[in-house]
Amino acid sequence: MADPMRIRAQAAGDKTTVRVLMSHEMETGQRKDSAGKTIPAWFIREVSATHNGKPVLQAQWGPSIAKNPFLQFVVKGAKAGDKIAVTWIDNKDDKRTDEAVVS
Amino acid sequence: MQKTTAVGVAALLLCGLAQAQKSTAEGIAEYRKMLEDGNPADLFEAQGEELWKKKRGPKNASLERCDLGQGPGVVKGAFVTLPRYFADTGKVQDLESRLVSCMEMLQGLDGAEIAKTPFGRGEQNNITALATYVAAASRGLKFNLPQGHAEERRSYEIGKRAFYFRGGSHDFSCASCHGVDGQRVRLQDLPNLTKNPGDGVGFAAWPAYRVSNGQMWGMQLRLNDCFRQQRFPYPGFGSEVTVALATYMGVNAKGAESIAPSIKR
Amino acid sequence: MHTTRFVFAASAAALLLAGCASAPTPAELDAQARQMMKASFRDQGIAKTDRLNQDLGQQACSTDKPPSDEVASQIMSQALSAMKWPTGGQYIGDWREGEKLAQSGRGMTWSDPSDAAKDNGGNCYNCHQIDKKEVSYGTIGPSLWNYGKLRGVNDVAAPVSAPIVQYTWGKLWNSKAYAACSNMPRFGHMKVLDEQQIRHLMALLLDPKSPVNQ
Amino acid sequence: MTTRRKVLTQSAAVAGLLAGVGLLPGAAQAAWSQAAFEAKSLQEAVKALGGSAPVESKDVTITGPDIAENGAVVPVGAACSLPGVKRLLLLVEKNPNTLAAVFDVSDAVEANIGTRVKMGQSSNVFAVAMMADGKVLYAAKEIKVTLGGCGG
Repeated sequence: MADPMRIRAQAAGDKTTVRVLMSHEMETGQRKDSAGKTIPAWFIREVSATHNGKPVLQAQWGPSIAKNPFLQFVVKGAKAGDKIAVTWIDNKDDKRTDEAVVS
Repeated sequence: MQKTTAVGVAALLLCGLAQAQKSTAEGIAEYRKMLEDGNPADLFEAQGEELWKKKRGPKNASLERCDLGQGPGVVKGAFVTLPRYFADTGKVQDLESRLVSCMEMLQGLDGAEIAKTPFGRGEQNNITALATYVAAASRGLKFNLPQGHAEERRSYEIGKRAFYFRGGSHDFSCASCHGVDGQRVRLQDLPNLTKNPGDGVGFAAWPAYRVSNGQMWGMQLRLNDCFRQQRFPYPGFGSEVTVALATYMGVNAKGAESIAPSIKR
Repeated sequence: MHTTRFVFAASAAALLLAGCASAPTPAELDAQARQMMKASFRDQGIAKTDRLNQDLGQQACSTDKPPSDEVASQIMSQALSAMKWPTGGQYIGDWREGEKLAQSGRGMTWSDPSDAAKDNGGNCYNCHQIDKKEVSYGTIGPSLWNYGKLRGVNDVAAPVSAPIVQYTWGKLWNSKAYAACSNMPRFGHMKVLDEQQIRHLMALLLDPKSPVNQ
Repeated sequence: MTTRRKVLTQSAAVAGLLAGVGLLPGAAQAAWSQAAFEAKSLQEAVKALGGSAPVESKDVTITGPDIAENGAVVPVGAACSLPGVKRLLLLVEKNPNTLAAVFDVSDAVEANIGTRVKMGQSSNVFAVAMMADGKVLYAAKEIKVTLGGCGG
């Protein structure tokens, strides 16, 4: 089971900046191990975010997003106490959803 | 006469270089600044906190009674006073070797087995996460290692000797790179570890998330990889040389503010 | 446990030696530190514990103070007499190969596959500026930009160039011939690089066609 | 005691259920655009995503350092000051596959996204905005990747 994300959502005025750290290898499929065998690709392909359950952002990623990915975006109209949820799905169909409360 | 000309040319060259160098240094500083917000070390800190509170091992106990030198269960402030002498083990211990002792004493886990485990595997991953959690609880505090016990003073003295010990195919010691101010390897600044190198520098910056390989490194792995690049043989996990070096650097860093866990190249 | 016992034995010995004083003497600490170095390391890959057996220079340069003048000159003269000058008087190789070696920081660690010179780099940019085009260089050693040009080398084969050519070879082969506690590795003497590789580095520094001398 | 992870685990399980019955917005949408992620250039990638030929524009910004100490993690951002942005893309010209990420921006978020990419070598990095009116705008920035550390 994948490790939890760290989500920080901070409101300033009518905008909320969301910063997400995800725990993931983001293996490109182009590297070789010490025995010369190709390490299979393993990376987050889809990311989505909701604000109080309403979808606000949808992303597709390739393997060139850095290991333990970081994502920052700004939600309009979110206020303290609102809920921001983020979901990722990788190419092995492993998935993870975490939620943070806007502060 | 000829000498003067050569110096003149050198001075001219240096001016040009200083300019080029400044922009590279500025670029790197900008890069590092951009990475500060959103340090993946946070992920390991969260894992460590959970491990600290989780009942594990043959004794099905958490580490919440672990004494890191500030009394059982006290995490805040412990990091900036380690390594120190512990009466229950009769040894000076650094954070990571102390965590192993707690896992042995409280949880009944096999410390020798953990010490033998390669970095990045099994319980070693847990030690790194725990060390990240413990370090984070002292963020912003100043280093102040105790030197009251004879063993603590002895650890400092033999640590200093290890720091200057030259050997291997390249004649390197720790001091080859970390003995004076203001030098770098490639573009990396090398802190002078024979004194307090400043807030959040050197000993006050590890555990750190390594950008280059996406790994979280504690001081044990930091020292291990220093010895690798020194072309030395392999230092045992928690071996006396690693603890003594940590004592030497930690005492020297007195007054430096801890920023651990940090993010590094 | 082994270490605990050792600590106990050491402090007991200290007690015996110093009568009733509690603090060990500097000489005792030296001995304890040596014992610690022995006990703390193990073989891994090509990096064996015999790398901790210090020769005269390594031992004498292992404190925060320089060795006595006498010891320093002994180290330098030993290094000079063990110097191996290039076979057939051939000092200069290909600067392009030299640049590759200068860039490579590989070799002799426990994660390297072998300790053969062919698997090793020179680590030069780690400590020196060399070709100005490489912005990522270290500052532990002096800048080597225009190394040959600044020293007036227009023709490496000319007799007038001989002293600087020989000095540079000597510095690369065994730096301790000129400075007892130099931070620079003894590339030839310690078999980190072979003769041909050192010729390439010589070319990088001295060949008037090398980018270093433009 | 309920740890944070337990809560998170439960929410993940709930999300899994929701996704299973097609109730989770987003998760079941838009399949991954394989052709775009296999593209070798900016033009190819945009084309694979159904966009017109990209035009350089001052209204698009690409943020990032001039020089990256390590190519494994390079912070980059894409933003567009014009209204009507549907998609933001981030691309690294000299990576084996150029496209790094596609963000579908709704009206509820700003057209301003930051993430971190891997770069195999010094390269141009592109931010692309695909607009509601079919225009495709982009900005480019060169990021130098240095070799660091002892290299051993």
